[in-house]
Amino acid sequence: MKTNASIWVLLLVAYGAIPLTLGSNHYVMSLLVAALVIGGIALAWALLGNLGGMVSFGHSAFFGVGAYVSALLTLKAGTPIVIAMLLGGVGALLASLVMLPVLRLRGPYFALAILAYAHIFKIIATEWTAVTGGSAGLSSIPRFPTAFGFDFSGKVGSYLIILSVVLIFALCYRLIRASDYGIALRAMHDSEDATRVIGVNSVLLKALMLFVSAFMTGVIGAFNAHYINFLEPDYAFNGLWVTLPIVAAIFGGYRTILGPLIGAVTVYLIDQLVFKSLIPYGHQLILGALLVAMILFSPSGLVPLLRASVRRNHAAG
Amino acid sequence: MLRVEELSVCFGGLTAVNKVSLSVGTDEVVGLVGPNGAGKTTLFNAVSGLARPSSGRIIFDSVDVLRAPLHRRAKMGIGRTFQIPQPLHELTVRENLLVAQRFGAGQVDQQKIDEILEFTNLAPKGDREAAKELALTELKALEVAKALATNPKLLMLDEVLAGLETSGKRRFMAMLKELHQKFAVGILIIEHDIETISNLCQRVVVLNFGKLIADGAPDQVFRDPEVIKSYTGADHAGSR
Amino acid sequence: MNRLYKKTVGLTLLAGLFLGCGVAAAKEFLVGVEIPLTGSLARVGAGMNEGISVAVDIFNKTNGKHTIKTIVIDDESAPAKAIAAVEKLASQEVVAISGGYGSNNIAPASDAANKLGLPYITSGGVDDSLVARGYKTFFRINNTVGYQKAMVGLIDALKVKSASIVYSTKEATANLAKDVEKELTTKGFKVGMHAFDPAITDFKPIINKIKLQDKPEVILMCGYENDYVGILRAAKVLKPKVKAMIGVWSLATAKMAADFPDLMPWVYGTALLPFPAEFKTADGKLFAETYQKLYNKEPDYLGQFGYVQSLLLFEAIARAADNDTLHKGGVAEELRKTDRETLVGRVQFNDKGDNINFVHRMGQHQNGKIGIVWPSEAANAKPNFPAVPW
Amino acid sequence: MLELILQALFSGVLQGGSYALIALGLALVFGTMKVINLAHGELVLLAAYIAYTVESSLGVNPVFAIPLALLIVCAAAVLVYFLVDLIRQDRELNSLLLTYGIAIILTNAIQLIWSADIRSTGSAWFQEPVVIGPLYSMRSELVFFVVSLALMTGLWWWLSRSWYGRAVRAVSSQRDAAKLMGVNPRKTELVSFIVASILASFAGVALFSYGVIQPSYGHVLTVKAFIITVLAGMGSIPGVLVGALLLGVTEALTVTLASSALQELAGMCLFLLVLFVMPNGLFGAAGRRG
Repeated sequence: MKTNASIWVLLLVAYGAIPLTLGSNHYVMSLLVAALVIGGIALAWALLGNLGGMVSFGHSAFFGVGAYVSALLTLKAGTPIVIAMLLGGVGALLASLVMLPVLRLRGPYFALAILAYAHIFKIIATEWTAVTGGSAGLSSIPRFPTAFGFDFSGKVGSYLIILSVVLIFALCYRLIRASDYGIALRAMHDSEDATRVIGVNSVLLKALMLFVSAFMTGVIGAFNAHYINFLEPDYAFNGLWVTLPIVAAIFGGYRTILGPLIGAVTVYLIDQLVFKSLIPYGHQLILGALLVAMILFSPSGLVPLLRASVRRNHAAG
Repeated sequence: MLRVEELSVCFGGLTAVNKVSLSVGTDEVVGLVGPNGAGKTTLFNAVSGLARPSSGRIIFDSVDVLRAPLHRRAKMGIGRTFQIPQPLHELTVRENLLVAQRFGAGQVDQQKIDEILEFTNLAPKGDREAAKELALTELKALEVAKALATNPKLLMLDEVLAGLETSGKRRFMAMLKELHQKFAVGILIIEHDIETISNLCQRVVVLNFGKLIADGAPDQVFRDPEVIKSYTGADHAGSR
Repeated sequence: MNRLYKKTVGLTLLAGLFLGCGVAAAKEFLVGVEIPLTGSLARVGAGMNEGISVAVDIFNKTNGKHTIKTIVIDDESAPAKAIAAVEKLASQEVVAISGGYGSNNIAPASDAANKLGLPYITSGGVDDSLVARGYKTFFRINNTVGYQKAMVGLIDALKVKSASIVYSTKEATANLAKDVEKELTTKGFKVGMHAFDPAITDFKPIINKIKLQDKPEVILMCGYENDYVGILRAAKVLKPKVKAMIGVWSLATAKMAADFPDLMPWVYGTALLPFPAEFKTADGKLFAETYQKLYNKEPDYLGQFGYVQSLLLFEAIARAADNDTLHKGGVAEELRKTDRETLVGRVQFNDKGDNINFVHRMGQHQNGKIGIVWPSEAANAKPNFPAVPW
Repeated sequence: MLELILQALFSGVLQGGSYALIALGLALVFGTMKVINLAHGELVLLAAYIAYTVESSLGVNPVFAIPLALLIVCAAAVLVYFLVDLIRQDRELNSLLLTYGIAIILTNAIQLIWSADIRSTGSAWFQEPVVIGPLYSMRSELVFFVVSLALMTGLWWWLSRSWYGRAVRAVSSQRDAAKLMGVNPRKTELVSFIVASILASFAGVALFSYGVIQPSYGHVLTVKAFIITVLAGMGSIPGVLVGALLLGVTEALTVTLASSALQELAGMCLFLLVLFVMPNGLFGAAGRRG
């Protein structure tokens, strides 16, 4: 009951208070949008990690493919942006199809094999000049349109779009986790053989999670392309699209749904507002240190830690 | 129902199961005995799909399942337990069965789950987290309950009695005796204790060094000099 | 206390209003600098930033009336951060932005600046698509064509007929390489093209291909510092029979001469000024002096570009302030009227913001110094030809 | 054409020699600890920058930087080891994330200390061309190729003869069995980390002597080293050497026969191909499937 109430308050703040009070401050809004983009990827990454039990260093592949597919569809075929963004997700999903063989691989092999795919996609985007524009990239990618009398291409509009996308994904994640598939996946985490002998097709389930994660990341990538209006291989497939979400997800707690989101917003804002003024050149160093510290001292992240302390306080009070 | 023909399983240079043939019928309870390292669990693994045989055939319900993946064999009706209980982590006892039923049997039937919980004496523990809050006897019972939830035709039990103290063992024995009738399953059971086997099984199969050395009624088989030699030679009296 | 404070503030405000309404007063203007100081472009960004600081120093000393203060934000070589930087600068009420490196960062950053009505001047991106947008607020003082003219001009002057181009698949280098190829081919040259991935380090296989298959008279290199070092090293080992090694940016610099003395002899590259710098104009001398004072080293081309772009901007701001059009789009208007000799030659902007006069110069490493060898009117040395580092 | 291919093979083999040195360290640590040290490339790069500092401040040949590089890189590696050792749960995956974080720290620290400028040796002696018939190379490449072969032979000898070497091998293949034999697995893990950092130090100095270094290069090295260990299959020194040579030659041949722009692609495709067709690598026996 109590968590329900706090979620409603959170929604009210996110949809009402923030755009109304900070909407005119372009700088803060662009920080929030960027943080939500990272949060979206972190969510998708954590879904694969939590339900699929897989660590990926190659999510930039899905981000980049989604961005390119959506940008090219709107630029060359005139597809409406909403449909193009969904197709961007589908494109990322199709890209994940070629990764299916990697699913048979264990831990580190999977993590790095998927990184190899990200490299390959980047080189393809660079070399396939006729379609992707090569290293010069694509510019003037269409912005979000005006709908219901509201200009979605502005900061507030973009913020509302990415906020909604990320929240819808969080809801999907929640539904998946609560479903039979989700329960089986949770069980698979530590006892894969035991789940398989009772009839769970673990490879199929993992593949499904890879698809979902890829789709989500692709849509986020597509959003970013229409928001920045510019794409080039180095940017679309940049390693930063993996680094930041990983730090965010681990920081917030990758076994929870809201953890990666809260982690992304916290980490990104602190990074940009505090670390950046502390060490102007090379503040990522602190991000690395943060990741190390979290893994060592609280591998399950901050959100479960907080929740535990709240519970303890309740018990005490 | 289950027919294993000339089955061999190799690990590197070692032949763990060597050209073994055996069968289990729908209305049979068959014991599988032999000293440690005789290849009993490996045989289970091969039949359930965890180990890859190097040659031979596994026929289940007149279908060759040698190439079928694990989960498909489970759906066809091959159920098994593990010697070291492997409860599904992070799930309650009931959820354990739910997953088994949903994926193994294909549909969820709460009534059946209740029935199984009742039968395995786990009903009071339904909402406990399986991996953390159960005692050994209960974990062993959960192994059987999980397998039952997949609606098996063949149940392979791997030393379900090992490690239990006497009273737990007695209760478990009573349960096993009923199992075959109540759920209409064929049973293949690995057990060291000769008395238990004689008590439960109509037929017993003996493995030694991966080879089948005897197959027949318990009283007959346990009098076979070769079987006795294999047991005493490996220093394995039945009373452990 | 409190009342006194209020009074003072009130008076100041009043005075400010008065002055603001009358003739534009001497005032400090905020200018934003959005530039990469970390990430892949950290080095070039830092170089440009030095030039910008020099421009501030000089402007504040010489203008006498107005002063400029800059706010620097690192864009981390990332487009999204570049946008955020521009927006943050706008929220801090800057009147214009100088900076940017890499067309991929400049495009979205100047886009954001355009939306906010802020003039944006740069020398860090040569991609044609930047000016194709036709923004009224966008200006740049260099372009691919200027580099192309310089390279082809030098090749013409050297009277050779065949060339092999080794180029990085990065955008600026690949574009330049293809443009040069096109022009040379129409002139009847035999041109071999060799693209390389920015990640590779061993250039011997490429140079060997050129040596055994292309057999050109000169090798053209479109890359960055690490690429040049790799290419020249491979060439020094394989010794292809060419008459000259010609590169573009970041090559004919004092830094390269000092860091790689054995690789640089007789190599050509674009250079604004000879080294040691000979500044003939008063403007140039002042620049070199100030640079020396602030950074204790000889200025390089990045600093010069950063200096020129910023000084032009500051002058336009001063003029706009004098005409009282500062907040009515006056800065962009005044920038467009620019017509001035600078360290990078005469600068005039067309209606898309491109510098129509931009032609680079070619320098050659000569005994640890750099001589300008093309065009003849700017030359202070004769090209040593044929000559290679080996 | 033949001349071209011969030179490509030669260049590829020389390049492979230094790849092998880097990959070997990664493979050794993975063997004993089942941990992929994603900061390994950064350790190599650290050694390279130490070589730069020694060369530029003392004006001596970069090989004289090796003792200092050994000292610092070993210390850094031991620190990494103790951090990894602190991990309590789910070590296989958490160690990946941990070393990933360390790699980020090292990359940025290197940039803070040495700035983003590119560095390479100024030693003329090292850059002298050496010509063997139709084959060309830089002296530093040949020197370090020989050095890396010698190091690998030494390591092979050490692993097969010394007590510690055998302990390392025992822990790699059968951790629990090794424990029963009285081997302390943690000690051997530490030893393997130190040996890996010795190899990394030499590889770093070599890298500085024939190549160009910049702060972001560490990541590339780690990925290449990982590709090689996959090609090799875990736990085989000759395998790592062959895998490294294969990668070097593939890259050089791609440049010669197709385009240099496709060089990285060729390496990645080779990696995936081997992963799918021969999941245990060209030489390995250990499984990596789930």
